[in-house]
Amino acid sequence: MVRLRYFASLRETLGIGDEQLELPDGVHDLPALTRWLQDRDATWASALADNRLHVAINQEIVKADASIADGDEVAWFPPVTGG
Amino acid sequence: MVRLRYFASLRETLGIGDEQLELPDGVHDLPALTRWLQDRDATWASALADNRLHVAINQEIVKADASIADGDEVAWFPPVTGG
Amino acid sequence: MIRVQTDDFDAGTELEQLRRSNNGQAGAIVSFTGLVRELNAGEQVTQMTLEHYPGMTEKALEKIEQAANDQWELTASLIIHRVGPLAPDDNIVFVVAASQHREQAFRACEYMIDTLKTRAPFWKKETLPGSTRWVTPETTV
Amino acid sequence: MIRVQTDDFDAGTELEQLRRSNNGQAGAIVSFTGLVRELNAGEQVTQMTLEHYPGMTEKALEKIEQAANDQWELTASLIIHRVGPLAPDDNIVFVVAASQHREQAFRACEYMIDTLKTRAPFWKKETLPGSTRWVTPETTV
Repeated sequence: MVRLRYFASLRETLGIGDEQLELPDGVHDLPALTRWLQDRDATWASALADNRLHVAINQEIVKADASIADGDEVAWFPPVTGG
Repeated sequence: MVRLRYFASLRETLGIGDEQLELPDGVHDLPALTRWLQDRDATWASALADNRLHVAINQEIVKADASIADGDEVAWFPPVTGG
Repeated sequence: MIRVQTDDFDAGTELEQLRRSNNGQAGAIVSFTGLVRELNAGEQVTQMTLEHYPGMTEKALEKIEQAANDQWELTASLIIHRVGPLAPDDNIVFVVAASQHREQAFRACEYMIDTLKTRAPFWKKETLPGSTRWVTPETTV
Repeated sequence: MIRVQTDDFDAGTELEQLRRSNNGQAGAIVSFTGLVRELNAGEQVTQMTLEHYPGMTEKALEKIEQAANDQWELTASLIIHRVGPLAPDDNIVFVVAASQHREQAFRACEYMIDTLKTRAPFWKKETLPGSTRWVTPETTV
Protein backbone atom coordinates (compact mmCIF):
# COMPACT_ATOMS: atom_id res chain seq x y z
CA MET A 1 0.00 0.00 0.00
CA VAL A 2 1.00 3.61 -0.63
CA ARG A 3 -0.65 6.63 0.90
CA LEU A 4 -1.35 9.48 -1.51
CA ARG A 5 -2.06 13.02 -0.36
CA TYR A 6 -3.17 16.18 -2.15
CA PHE A 7 -3.15 19.65 -0.65
CA ALA A 8 -4.65 23.11 -1.05
CA SER A 9 -5.99 24.03 -4.52
CA LEU A 10 -5.01 20.60 -5.85
CA ARG A 11 -7.03 18.90 -3.12
CA GLU A 12 -10.03 21.04 -4.06
CA THR A 13 -9.65 20.37 -7.79
CA LEU A 14 -9.37 16.61 -7.28
CA GLY A 15 -12.05 16.51 -4.60
CA ILE A 16 -9.88 14.27 -2.42
CA GLY A 17 -7.10 14.90 0.09
CA ASP A 18 -5.98 11.44 1.12
CA GLU A 19 -6.20 7.92 -0.28
CA GLN A 20 -4.50 4.56 0.09
CA LEU A 21 -3.90 2.15 -2.75
CA GLU A 22 -1.88 -0.88 -3.75
CA LEU A 23 1.08 0.29 -5.80
CA PRO A 24 -0.05 -0.62 -9.36
CA ASP A 25 1.97 -3.23 -11.26
CA GLY A 26 5.00 -1.80 -13.00
CA VAL A 27 4.88 1.49 -11.04
CA HIS A 28 8.22 2.06 -9.33
CA ASP A 29 8.81 5.75 -9.69
CA LEU A 30 7.07 9.10 -9.49
CA PRO A 31 6.60 9.65 -13.26
CA ALA A 32 4.89 6.26 -13.59
CA LEU A 33 2.65 6.86 -10.57
CA THR A 34 1.69 10.31 -11.80
CA ARG A 35 0.83 8.90 -15.25
CA TRP A 36 -1.23 6.16 -13.64
CA LEU A 37 -3.21 8.75 -11.67
CA GLN A 38 -3.64 10.96 -14.72
CA ASP A 39 -5.30 8.03 -16.52
CA ARG A 40 -8.22 8.26 -14.06
CA ASP A 41 -9.96 11.07 -15.94
CA ALA A 42 -9.53 14.46 -17.57
CA THR A 43 -9.55 16.32 -14.25
CA TRP A 44 -6.69 14.21 -12.90
CA ALA A 45 -4.87 14.37 -16.23
CA SER A 46 -4.92 18.14 -16.30
CA ALA A 47 -4.44 18.81 -12.56
CA LEU A 48 -1.32 16.65 -12.27
CA ALA A 49 0.13 18.02 -15.53
CA ASP A 50 0.89 21.33 -13.78
CA ASN A 51 4.68 21.48 -13.65
CA ARG A 52 4.61 23.94 -10.76
CA LEU A 53 3.41 21.17 -8.42
CA HIS A 54 5.82 19.91 -5.79
CA VAL A 55 5.99 16.32 -4.66
CA ALA A 56 7.09 15.02 -1.27
CA ILE A 57 7.79 11.36 -0.54
CA ASN A 58 7.68 10.46 3.13
CA GLN A 59 7.38 14.17 3.88
CA GLU A 60 10.58 15.21 2.09
CA ILE A 61 10.50 17.17 -1.18
CA VAL A 62 11.80 14.95 -4.01
CA LYS A 63 12.89 15.39 -7.62
CA ALA A 64 10.62 14.54 -10.54
CA ASP A 65 12.24 11.14 -11.16
CA ALA A 66 12.17 9.86 -7.57
CA SER A 67 11.53 6.15 -7.07
CA ILE A 68 8.59 4.89 -5.06
CA ALA A 69 8.30 1.79 -2.88
CA ASP A 70 5.54 0.04 -1.03
CA GLY A 71 4.72 1.84 2.23
CA ASP A 72 5.63 5.29 0.96
CA GLU A 73 3.55 8.39 1.58
CA VAL A 74 3.45 10.52 -1.58
CA ALA A 75 2.09 14.07 -1.55
CA TRP A 76 1.38 16.51 -4.39
CA PHE A 77 0.89 20.19 -3.70
CA PRO A 78 1.10 23.65 -5.28
CA PRO A 79 3.91 26.08 -4.39
CA VAL A 80 3.81 26.89 -0.68
CA THR A 81 2.61 30.30 0.54
CA GLY A 82 3.11 30.30 4.30
CA GLY A 83 4.90 32.84 6.45
CA MET B 1 28.64 83.11 26.35
CA VAL B 2 29.17 79.60 25.02
CA ARG B 3 28.21 76.39 26.82
CA LEU B 4 30.86 73.66 26.78
CA ARG B 5 30.08 70.03 27.53
CA TYR B 6 32.23 66.93 28.02
CA PHE B 7 30.93 63.39 28.15
CA ALA B 8 31.83 59.88 29.33
CA SER B 9 35.54 59.13 29.77
CA LEU B 10 36.45 62.66 28.69
CA ARG B 11 34.20 64.10 31.40
CA GLU B 12 35.94 61.89 33.96
CA THR B 13 39.42 62.78 32.74
CA LEU B 14 38.71 66.52 32.80
CA GLY B 15 36.72 66.34 36.06
CA ILE B 16 33.99 68.55 34.57
CA GLY B 17 30.94 67.92 32.44
CA ASP B 18 29.50 71.34 31.78
CA GLU B 19 30.75 74.92 31.86
CA GLN B 20 29.83 78.33 30.47
CA LEU B 21 32.33 80.94 29.37
CA GLU B 22 32.69 84.13 27.34
CA LEU B 23 34.01 83.22 23.92
CA PRO B 24 37.69 84.28 24.22
CA ASP B 25 38.97 87.09 21.96
CA GLY B 26 39.95 85.85 18.52
CA VAL B 27 38.26 82.47 18.91
CA HIS B 28 35.82 81.96 16.04
CA ASP B 29 36.20 78.31 15.19
CA LEU B 30 36.59 74.88 16.72
CA PRO B 31 40.39 74.54 16.26
CA ALA B 32 40.95 77.86 18.03
CA LEU B 33 38.58 76.99 20.88
CA THR B 34 40.18 73.57 21.34
CA ARG B 35 43.67 75.14 21.43
CA TRP B 36 42.45 77.72 23.97
CA LEU B 37 41.14 74.91 26.22
CA GLN B 38 44.32 72.87 25.77
CA ASP B 39 46.31 75.81 27.13
CA ARG B 40 44.62 75.31 30.52
CA ASP B 41 47.01 72.55 31.61
CA ALA B 42 48.65 69.27 30.61
CA THR B 43 45.50 67.21 31.34
CA TRP B 44 43.41 69.37 28.99
CA ALA B 45 46.21 69.48 26.43
CA SER B 46 46.46 65.72 26.26
CA ALA B 47 42.75 64.85 26.64
CA LEU B 48 41.63 67.14 23.80
CA ALA B 49 44.51 66.01 21.55
CA ASP B 50 42.78 62.65 21.06
CA ASN B 51 41.75 62.67 17.40
CA ARG B 52 39.07 60.02 18.01
CA LEU B 53 36.97 62.61 19.86
CA HIS B 54 33.78 63.81 18.22
CA VAL B 55 32.47 67.34 18.53
CA ALA B 56 28.87 68.50 18.33
CA ILE B 57 27.81 72.11 18.01
CA ASN B 58 24.24 72.82 19.07
CA GLN B 59 23.76 69.05 19.32
CA GLU B 60 24.78 68.27 15.74
CA ILE B 61 28.06 66.50 14.91
CA VAL B 62 30.41 68.91 13.13
CA LYS B 63 33.66 68.74 11.17
CA ALA B 64 36.99 69.66 12.74
CA ASP B 65 37.06 73.16 11.20
CA ALA B 66 33.52 74.24 12.19
CA SER B 67 33.03 77.87 13.13
CA ILE B 68 31.72 78.90 16.55
CA ALA B 69 29.53 81.83 17.50
CA ASP B 70 28.31 83.38 20.73
CA GLY B 71 25.44 81.34 22.21
CA ASP B 72 26.61 78.00 20.82
CA GLU B 73 26.65 74.78 22.81
CA VAL B 74 29.84 72.85 22.04
CA ALA B 75 30.29 69.23 23.18
CA TRP B 76 33.32 66.94 23.05
CA PHE B 77 32.94 63.20 23.48
CA PRO B 78 34.59 59.85 22.74
CA PRO B 79 33.15 57.50 20.08
CA VAL B 80 29.62 56.48 20.99
CA THR B 81 28.88 52.97 22.25
CA GLY B 82 25.11 52.76 22.66
CA GLY B 83 22.72 50.19 21.29
CA MET C 1 12.14 25.36 19.21
CA ILE C 2 9.33 25.13 16.66
CA ARG C 3 5.57 25.18 17.14
CA VAL C 4 2.62 24.80 14.78
CA GLN C 5 -0.65 25.84 16.39
CA THR C 6 -4.17 27.10 15.76
CA ASP C 7 -4.04 29.25 18.91
CA ASP C 8 -2.67 32.75 18.85
CA PHE C 9 0.80 33.42 20.26
CA ASP C 10 2.01 36.37 22.26
CA ALA C 11 5.21 37.80 20.83
CA GLY C 12 5.96 39.57 24.10
CA THR C 13 5.69 36.45 26.23
CA GLU C 14 7.97 34.59 23.83
CA LEU C 15 10.57 37.38 23.77
CA GLU C 16 10.44 37.78 27.54
CA GLN C 17 10.98 34.04 28.01
CA LEU C 18 14.00 34.16 25.70
CA ARG C 19 15.39 37.11 27.64
CA ARG C 20 14.89 35.43 31.02
CA SER C 21 16.58 32.22 29.92
CA ASN C 22 19.40 34.16 28.27
CA ASN C 23 21.83 33.82 31.19
CA GLY C 24 23.80 36.82 30.03
CA GLN C 25 24.67 35.15 26.71
CA ALA C 26 22.93 36.91 23.82
CA GLY C 27 23.34 40.63 23.28
CA ALA C 28 20.97 40.69 20.30
CA ILE C 29 17.51 39.30 19.65
CA VAL C 30 15.92 39.79 16.23
CA SER C 31 12.28 38.87 15.69
CA PHE C 32 10.03 38.73 12.66
CA THR C 33 6.26 38.85 13.05
CA GLY C 34 4.07 38.13 10.03
CA LEU C 35 0.52 39.47 10.15
CA VAL C 36 -2.57 38.96 8.00
CA ARG C 37 -2.88 42.00 5.76
CA GLU C 38 -6.27 43.45 5.00
CA LEU C 39 -5.45 44.27 1.40
CA ASN C 40 -3.60 41.73 -0.74
CA ALA C 41 -3.01 42.14 -4.47
CA GLY C 42 -5.56 44.95 -4.47
CA GLU C 43 -8.38 42.96 -2.85
CA GLN C 44 -10.06 43.29 0.53
CA VAL C 45 -9.31 40.21 2.65
CA THR C 46 -11.96 39.44 5.26
CA GLN C 47 -10.56 36.10 6.40
CA MET C 48 -7.60 33.86 5.72
CA THR C 49 -7.33 30.11 6.25
CA LEU C 50 -3.97 28.42 6.57
CA GLU C 51 -3.77 24.80 5.46
CA HIS C 52 -0.67 22.75 6.11
CA TYR C 53 0.73 19.24 5.83
CA PRO C 54 0.82 17.94 9.43
CA GLY C 55 3.97 16.01 10.09
CA MET C 56 5.89 17.39 7.15
CA THR C 57 5.37 20.94 8.42
CA GLU C 58 7.10 20.20 11.72
CA LYS C 59 9.97 18.40 9.95
CA ALA C 60 10.42 21.30 7.52
CA LEU C 61 10.48 23.90 10.31
CA GLU C 62 12.92 21.83 12.38
CA LYS C 63 15.20 21.53 9.37
CA ILE C 64 15.07 25.29 8.76
CA GLU C 65 15.83 26.04 12.41
CA GLN C 66 18.69 23.53 12.41
CA ALA C 67 20.18 25.00 9.23
CA ALA C 68 20.12 28.47 10.81
CA ASN C 69 21.89 27.15 13.91
CA ASP C 70 24.48 25.43 11.71
CA GLN C 71 25.23 28.61 9.76
CA TRP C 72 25.18 31.17 12.57
CA GLU C 73 26.16 31.21 16.24
CA LEU C 74 22.80 31.43 17.94
CA THR C 75 22.08 31.20 21.64
CA ALA C 76 18.38 30.58 20.94
CA SER C 77 15.94 30.33 18.06
CA LEU C 78 12.20 29.98 17.68
CA ILE C 79 9.68 29.46 14.88
CA ILE C 80 5.95 29.59 15.61
CA HIS C 81 3.44 29.27 12.76
CA ARG C 82 -0.32 29.34 13.05
CA VAL C 83 -2.77 27.27 11.00
CA GLY C 84 -6.55 27.44 10.58
CA PRO C 85 -8.80 30.49 10.19
CA LEU C 86 -7.31 33.95 10.76
CA ALA C 87 -8.55 37.54 10.47
CA PRO C 88 -6.75 40.73 9.31
CA ASP C 89 -4.01 41.86 11.76
CA ASP C 90 -3.89 38.37 13.29
CA ASN C 91 -0.46 36.92 13.95
CA ILE C 92 0.59 34.31 11.36
CA VAL C 93 4.21 33.59 12.08
CA PHE C 94 6.90 34.51 14.62
CA VAL C 95 10.58 33.85 13.98
CA VAL C 96 13.29 34.75 16.49
CA ALA C 97 17.08 34.48 16.49
CA ALA C 98 19.25 35.39 19.50
CA SER C 99 23.00 35.74 19.27
CA GLN C 100 25.98 37.44 20.86
CA HIS C 101 26.31 39.40 17.64
CA ARG C 102 23.53 41.37 16.02
CA GLU C 103 24.57 40.65 12.45
CA GLN C 104 24.30 36.92 13.12
CA ALA C 105 20.86 37.40 14.66
CA PHE C 106 19.64 39.46 11.68
CA ARG C 107 21.01 37.04 9.09
CA ALA C 108 19.62 33.97 10.88
CA CYS C 109 16.15 35.47 11.43
CA GLU C 110 15.89 36.58 7.80
CA TYR C 111 17.15 33.21 6.56
CA MET C 112 14.52 31.36 8.61
CA ILE C 113 11.54 33.40 7.39
CA ASP C 114 12.82 33.47 3.77
CA THR C 115 13.31 29.70 3.76
CA LEU C 116 10.02 29.05 5.53
CA LYS C 117 8.22 31.00 2.79
CA THR C 118 9.59 28.76 0.03
CA ARG C 119 9.98 25.40 1.79
CA ALA C 120 7.47 24.85 4.58
CA PRO C 121 4.19 23.24 3.45
CA PHE C 122 1.66 25.95 4.29
CA TRP C 123 -0.99 27.30 1.93
CA LYS C 124 -3.05 30.44 2.40
CA LYS C 125 -6.62 30.74 1.20
CA GLU C 126 -8.15 34.19 1.30
CA THR C 127 -11.82 35.00 1.74
CA LEU C 128 -12.77 38.13 -0.19
CA PRO C 129 -16.24 39.72 -0.20
CA GLY C 130 -18.19 37.12 -2.16
CA SER C 131 -15.37 34.76 -3.16
CA THR C 132 -12.32 32.84 -2.01
CA ARG C 133 -8.91 32.39 -3.63
CA TRP C 134 -5.73 30.49 -2.98
CA VAL C 135 -2.74 32.76 -2.53
CA THR C 136 0.04 32.11 -5.04
CA PRO C 137 3.71 32.96 -4.58
CA GLU C 138 3.10 35.89 -6.98
CA THR C 139 0.38 37.42 -4.77
CA THR C 140 2.10 37.01 -1.44
CA VAL C 141 4.82 39.15 0.14
CA MET D 1 8.31 57.24 17.69
CA ILE D 2 11.41 57.49 19.82
CA ARG D 3 11.84 57.25 23.59
CA VAL D 4 14.82 57.63 25.92
CA GLN D 5 14.07 56.36 29.41
CA THR D 6 15.60 54.96 32.61
CA ASP D 7 12.60 52.65 33.09
CA ASP D 8 12.50 49.21 31.54
CA PHE D 9 10.35 48.64 28.47
CA ASP D 10 8.24 45.64 27.60
CA ALA D 11 8.93 44.44 24.07
CA GLY D 12 5.65 42.51 24.02
CA THR D 13 3.52 45.50 24.96
CA GLU D 14 5.21 47.58 22.29
CA LEU D 15 4.78 44.93 19.59
CA GLU D 16 1.18 44.30 20.57
CA GLN D 17 0.43 48.01 20.38
CA LEU D 18 1.95 48.17 16.90
CA ARG D 19 -0.11 45.19 15.85
CA ARG D 20 -3.36 46.62 17.22
CA SER D 21 -2.84 49.97 15.50
CA ASN D 22 -1.83 48.26 12.26
CA ASN D 23 -5.27 48.54 10.61
CA GLY D 24 -4.46 45.72 8.24
CA GLN D 25 -1.52 47.62 6.72
CA ALA D 26 1.77 45.96 7.64
CA GLY D 27 2.38 42.31 6.90
CA ALA D 28 5.83 42.30 8.48
CA ILE D 29 7.22 43.57 11.78
CA VAL D 30 10.94 43.21 12.48
CA SER D 31 12.28 43.99 15.93
CA PHE D 32 15.76 44.20 17.42
CA THR D 33 16.27 43.89 21.17
CA GLY D 34 19.68 44.71 22.62
CA LEU D 35 20.48 43.17 26.01
CA VAL D 36 23.27 43.66 28.54
CA ARG D 37 25.65 40.73 28.12
CA GLU D 38 27.27 39.18 31.16
CA LEU D 39 30.59 38.61 29.46
CA ASN D 40 32.11 41.34 27.31
CA ALA D 41 35.59 41.19 25.83
CA GLY D 42 36.34 38.27 28.15
CA GLU D 43 35.37 40.03 31.38
CA GLN D 44 32.47 39.43 33.78
CA VAL D 45 30.12 42.41 33.74
CA THR D 46 28.19 42.92 36.99
CA GLN D 47 26.59 46.24 36.06
CA MET D 48 26.45 48.67 33.17
CA THR D 49 25.71 52.38 33.25
CA LEU D 50 24.51 54.20 30.17
CA GLU D 51 25.39 57.87 29.93
CA HIS D 52 23.92 60.03 27.19
CA TYR D 53 23.69 63.60 25.96
CA PRO D 54 20.14 64.69 26.80
CA GLY D 55 18.64 66.72 23.99
CA MET D 56 21.12 65.61 21.37
CA THR D 57 20.15 61.97 21.97
CA GLU D 58 16.51 62.58 21.10
CA LYS D 59 17.47 64.62 18.03
CA ALA D 60 19.84 61.90 16.83
CA LEU D 61 17.24 59.16 17.29
CA GLU D 62 14.56 61.20 15.51
CA LYS D 63 16.93 61.79 12.63
CA ILE D 64 17.72 58.07 12.39
CA GLU D 65 14.03 57.14 12.45
CA GLN D 66 13.25 59.79 9.83
CA ALA D 67 16.05 58.57 7.56
CA ALA D 68 14.68 55.01 7.79
CA ASN D 69 11.20 56.22 6.88
CA ASP D 70 12.65 58.19 3.94
CA GLN D 71 14.50 55.16 2.59
CA TRP D 72 11.90 52.44 3.14
CA GLU D 73 8.10 52.23 3.05
CA LEU D 74 7.27 51.77 6.70
CA THR D 75 3.83 51.74 8.28
CA ALA D 76 5.36 52.23 11.75
CA SER D 77 8.72 52.53 13.44
CA LEU D 78 9.97 52.73 17.00
CA ILE D 79 13.25 53.31 18.82
CA ILE D 80 13.44 52.96 22.61
CA HIS D 81 16.79 53.33 24.38
CA ARG D 82 17.41 53.07 28.11
CA VAL D 83 19.88 55.13 30.11
CA GLY D 84 21.18 54.82 33.66
CA PRO D 85 22.24 51.71 35.59
CA LEU D 86 21.50 48.28 34.07
CA ALA D 87 22.22 44.66 35.01
CA PRO D 88 23.07 41.64 32.80
CA ASP D 89 20.10 40.49 30.65
CA ASP D 90 18.43 43.88 31.09
CA ASN D 91 16.92 45.45 28.00
CA ILE D 92 19.05 48.25 26.53
CA VAL D 93 17.46 49.09 23.22
CA PHE D 94 14.41 48.15 21.16
CA VAL D 95 14.12 49.01 17.49
CA VAL D 96 11.09 48.09 15.38
CA ALA D 97 10.17 48.54 11.73
CA ALA D 98 6.78 47.56 10.28
CA SER D 99 6.11 47.39 6.57
CA GLN D 100 3.94 45.74 3.95
CA HIS D 101 7.09 43.97 2.77
CA ARG D 102 9.41 41.97 4.96
CA GLU D 103 12.61 42.97 3.16
CA GLN D 104 11.83 46.63 3.77
CA ALA D 105 11.19 45.91 7.46
CA PHE D 106 14.46 43.98 7.83
CA ARG D 107 16.54 46.61 6.02
CA ALA D 108 14.98 49.49 7.97
CA CYS D 109 15.36 47.80 11.38
CA GLU D 110 18.98 46.90 10.73
CA TYR D 111 19.71 50.38 9.40
CA MET D 112 18.28 52.00 12.53
CA ILE D 113 20.26 49.89 15.01
CA ASP D 114 23.48 50.09 12.93
CA THR D 115 23.19 53.87 12.66
CA LEU D 116 22.23 54.26 16.31
CA LYS D 117 25.40 52.40 17.30
CA THR D 118 27.65 54.86 15.46
CA ARG D 119 25.70 58.14 15.67
CA ALA D 120 23.57 58.40 18.80
CA PRO D 121 25.37 59.92 21.81
CA PHE D 122 25.27 57.04 24.31
CA TRP D 123 28.25 55.72 26.24
CA LYS D 124 28.44 52.47 28.18
CA LYS D 125 30.45 52.07 31.34
CA GLU D 126 30.88 48.55 32.65
CA THR D 127 31.37 47.57 36.27
CA LEU D 128 33.62 44.50 36.54
CA PRO D 129 34.52 42.75 39.81
CA GLY D 130 36.77 45.39 41.40
CA SER D 131 36.95 47.91 38.56
CA THR D 132 35.03 49.91 35.97
CA ARG D 133 35.76 50.61 32.33
CA TRP D 134 34.29 52.60 29.49
CA VAL D 135 33.25 50.45 26.59
CA THR D 136 35.00 51.37 23.34
CA PRO D 137 33.72 50.66 19.82
CA GLU D 138 36.32 47.86 19.70
CA THR D 139 34.91 46.08 22.77
CA THR D 140 31.25 46.37 21.89
CA VAL D 141 29.18 44.28 19.49
